[in-house]
Amino acid sequence: MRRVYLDHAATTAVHPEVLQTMLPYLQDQFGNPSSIYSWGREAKAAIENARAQVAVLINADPSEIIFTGSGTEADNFALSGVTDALDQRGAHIITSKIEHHAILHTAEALERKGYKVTYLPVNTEGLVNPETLKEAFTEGTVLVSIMFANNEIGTIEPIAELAQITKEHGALFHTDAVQAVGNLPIDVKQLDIDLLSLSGHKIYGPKGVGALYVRRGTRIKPLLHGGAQERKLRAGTENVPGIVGLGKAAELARLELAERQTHLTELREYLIDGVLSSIDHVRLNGHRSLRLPGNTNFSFEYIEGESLLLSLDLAGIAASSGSACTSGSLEPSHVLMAIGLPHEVAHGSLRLTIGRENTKEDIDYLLSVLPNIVKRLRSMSPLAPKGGLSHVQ
Amino acid sequence: MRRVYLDHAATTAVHPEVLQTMLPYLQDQFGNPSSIYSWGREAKAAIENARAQVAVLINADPSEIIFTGSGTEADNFALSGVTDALDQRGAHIITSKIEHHAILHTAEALERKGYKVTYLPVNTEGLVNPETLKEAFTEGTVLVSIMFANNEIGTIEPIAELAQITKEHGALFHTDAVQAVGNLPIDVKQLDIDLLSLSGHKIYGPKGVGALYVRRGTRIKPLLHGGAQERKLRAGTENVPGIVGLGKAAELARLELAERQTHLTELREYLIDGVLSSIDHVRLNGHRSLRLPGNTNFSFEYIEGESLLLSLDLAGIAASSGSACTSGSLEPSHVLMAIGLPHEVAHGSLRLTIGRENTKEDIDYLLSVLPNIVKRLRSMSPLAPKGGLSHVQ
Amino acid sequence: MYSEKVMDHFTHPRNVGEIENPDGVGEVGNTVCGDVMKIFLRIKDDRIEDIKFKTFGCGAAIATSSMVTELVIGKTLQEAKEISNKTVAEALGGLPCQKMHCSNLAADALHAAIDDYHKKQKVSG
Amino acid sequence: MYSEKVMDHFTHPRNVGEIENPDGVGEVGNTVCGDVMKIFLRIKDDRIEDIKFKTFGCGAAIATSSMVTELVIGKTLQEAKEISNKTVAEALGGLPCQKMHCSNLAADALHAAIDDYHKKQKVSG
Ligand SMILES: Cc1ncc(COP(=O)(O)O)c(C=O)c1O
Ligand SMILES: Cc1ncc(COP(=O)(O)O)c(C=O)c1O
Repeated sequence: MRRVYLDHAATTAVHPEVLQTMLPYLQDQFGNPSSIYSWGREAKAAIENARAQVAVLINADPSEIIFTGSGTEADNFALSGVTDALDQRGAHIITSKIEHHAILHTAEALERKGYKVTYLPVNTEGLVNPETLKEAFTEGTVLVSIMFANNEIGTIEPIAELAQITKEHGALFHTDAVQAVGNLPIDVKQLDIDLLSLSGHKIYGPKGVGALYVRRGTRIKPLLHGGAQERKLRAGTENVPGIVGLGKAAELARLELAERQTHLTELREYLIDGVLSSIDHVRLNGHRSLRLPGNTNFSFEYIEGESLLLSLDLAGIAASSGSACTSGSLEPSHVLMAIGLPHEVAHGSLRLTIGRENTKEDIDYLLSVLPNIVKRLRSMSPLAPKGGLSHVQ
Repeated sequence: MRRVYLDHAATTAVHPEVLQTMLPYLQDQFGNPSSIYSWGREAKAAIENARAQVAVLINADPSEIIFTGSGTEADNFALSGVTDALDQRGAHIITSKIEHHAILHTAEALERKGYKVTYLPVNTEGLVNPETLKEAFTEGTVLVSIMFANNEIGTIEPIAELAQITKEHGALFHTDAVQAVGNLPIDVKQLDIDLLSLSGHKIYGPKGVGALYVRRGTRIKPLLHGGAQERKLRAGTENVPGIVGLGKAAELARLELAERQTHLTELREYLIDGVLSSIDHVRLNGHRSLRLPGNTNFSFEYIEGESLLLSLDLAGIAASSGSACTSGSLEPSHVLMAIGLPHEVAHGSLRLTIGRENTKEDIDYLLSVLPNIVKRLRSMSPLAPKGGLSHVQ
Repeated sequence: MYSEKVMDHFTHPRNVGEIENPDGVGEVGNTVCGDVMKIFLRIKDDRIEDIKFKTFGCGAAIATSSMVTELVIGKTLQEAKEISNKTVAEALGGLPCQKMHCSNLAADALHAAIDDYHKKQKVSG
Repeated sequence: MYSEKVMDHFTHPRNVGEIENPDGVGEVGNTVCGDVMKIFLRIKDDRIEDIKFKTFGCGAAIATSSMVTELVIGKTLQEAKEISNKTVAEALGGLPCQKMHCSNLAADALHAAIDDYHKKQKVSG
């Protein structure tokens, strides 16, 4: 059976060149970068090389990159680290309703510690309105954290404007760019961003490694305490192979960015057109154009997302859904709720995210199986209008 | 030039079989374990297999193992997670003066948040006296954290007794077993331990992965907030290749434990005898027998550790020191201070830690170069007694 | 994640559909939680002569719906009442922990349909 | 970590040793911080005719000691006084940031030795 992977927003395969770059550090060059002897120096040099590779991708200075164990850790580090450094209990932070849980749950943990948090709403396309940000500032606002692009519906936020407003109000601006890095050009200097999170496994790098960009001079305290690694900002023996892999992935992302954008956008449009023209009662979630190049997200009325995923899996296709059943909670995706979908429509959502290895044939294969799956599930559904639906074929 | 690696307490080379086990997860089997389709299920199964492998090494139940991004994270998680769950600000924890910085600096961070911390002293051999633990308990003591074996001087603490006393006082017992796991038999049930930290790269597994054992029913809150991974106790897309590698390393450690212990202990004794009989004015730090199988730690009077390391490096030998110059701070090792060494003796310490790949020839090579290095550095030292020292050759 | 038996019932669900003028109908669940099950009964001499379902929900929801219809078809109403959520889950060879709430739904829908039948009987009888 | 020049001075330090009955001796540092440097001077006609050092310390400490002796041997005391910590570090082609404190020590030891010489001159003169 044909296997088609269309869940690149969940994770990506390590690029073969990335793996090649990592291998020596999983073999002979295993030294601890903190050591002064030859094995250690090799490892140290490799880390600094990777740091430069990550820095240049977002136009930062290498000294502004701190490696972490994941995108989640970078997000936690940004929020706790900044509030901890400013050390004003009762301080206020602003974020949005559609952030990844790595931000939302950290914000909730801060609330339990006495911080105040404003969760900005978004419009039906998932966009934060800069005007609502302006109104949210209070005396004690220290940090604004708005994601660069959403992981479910792909909407790209107006980061330059949001960062600018934040600056005018004297607060720090953090962006969770885990989905955006490698998919969109990002220049932290031009955008005037203070902190930015990224993750290796979303950009054809390895799992278990991420980074936080921290603009020079920004006050931040470590999340992980211990040894003096990463300029005392992130303790723990460095994951050298992981870091080297992230560096290489960043370099490839930089070199191939334009090409990847074109390729993904083309396939995305082909997929969207194909679905909308062959299936009825379906809506495209997110913004039509301010959208990650590889992201598509649909809601199929009258059917539930997990059964859709299972059926696609049986056809060899990997996808994802905002359905409650797949999240381990009983609530459907907070993102789909925030853009105003009714519950049953949110439950029937399907995210198909395209990656660099995908081809037009992959999309054709998807389009050849999806309509029948939707039809079958609708025929079982008590919610579908009696007499069935008209399927445009 | 011959290269001899004698710094296995700093990090170890990934075991070739471990790398082989990891490779598929760095290639085709790259799925996100939270996904329900085939790629995800493969990854999920691999993680659960690794969890069982780690569990059996310490006689825990798989459900009691939580994977982390490092030993440091496991230590931070244990201390913050338990105090956070009990949520009694002003509560009291007990640890020792010779813990790794991952514990000490986390304890200090807790102090800044209002917790009280007692740092138990150790004797000249690095042992915590169970009597001092008994006396340290107060009304509000919630947690005791004492390392299983020390990373610098190798001393093995009386964990069974310390855990027993802790239990009698109704507190939880955590042990940082990063150095002990894989080198000593450990049975968390028999020892009555509530929490235990371990790290992949110290046991021939990969860097960037560790685990915390949390006894069933122990209240703990996450350190990293976000997705629902690891039963909501550790958010972030799982580092599948790293976790799989840690699992395999744990399995190998279990299978080869007796063999490794014998091999390391033999070489250790050979090394200690060789150094003590060929060099004067040297002392062995730590306990003569309650000692990690692969650990040796010497103080050479009148010379400084970093220059010793540099000289050994020039001879192709990787070692480590408690000297201030190598730690990035101006203070020599807190462990060597805690066992009562004068500053200049602490500065002259050398740690040589043996691993599974080392041979008698490696030790012979070390013994052939070390005496001359010590002699040369002493001849430059203003602290050495005039007229030089008698070198037993 | 799912056993072979669950997957079999998901891919080849038994008794999908509706019954015209059913003797009893039960509907449980709601769209907020993402699971809706509807069960239709045809009863003759206190026996379940025919049963059909329609389900909006995850793989487990569909499989448990299918299984419950298989378990009770041809059974007396008394026997059908004894079918519990646990019975359904066991008949499927177990369900993942986080899916146990789905199996609750299937038996509930069946019981709701039987209750509906009894209610109708009373009205007409 | 260290430049080739530093490593050269570490492995082949110039002017190690002591001078019998020196005209000036300077000792700086302490064992608590892990660096002790001792510099011995032989002065003739206000010139440094000979200079030796002994150092307890890290690689940078040994290299800077060696370098400072090379820099000033044969120089007038006036010239030697102008040697600063920065001069020594630069002569070595730079030092890692966290090692800059070591290079401070070497010039300090030299200046202490020159001061000691002047003091002795005054007493005897
Ligand atoms: C005793 C001890 N605890 C904790 C750690 C930290 O482990 P890691 O470097 O994997 O974070 C180490 C090693 O550095 C250690 O030796
Ligand atoms: C927007 C966003 N932020 C954060 C994360 C967390 O990254 P990681 O899984 O590497 O911890 C993800 C991915 O899961 C994401 O999509």
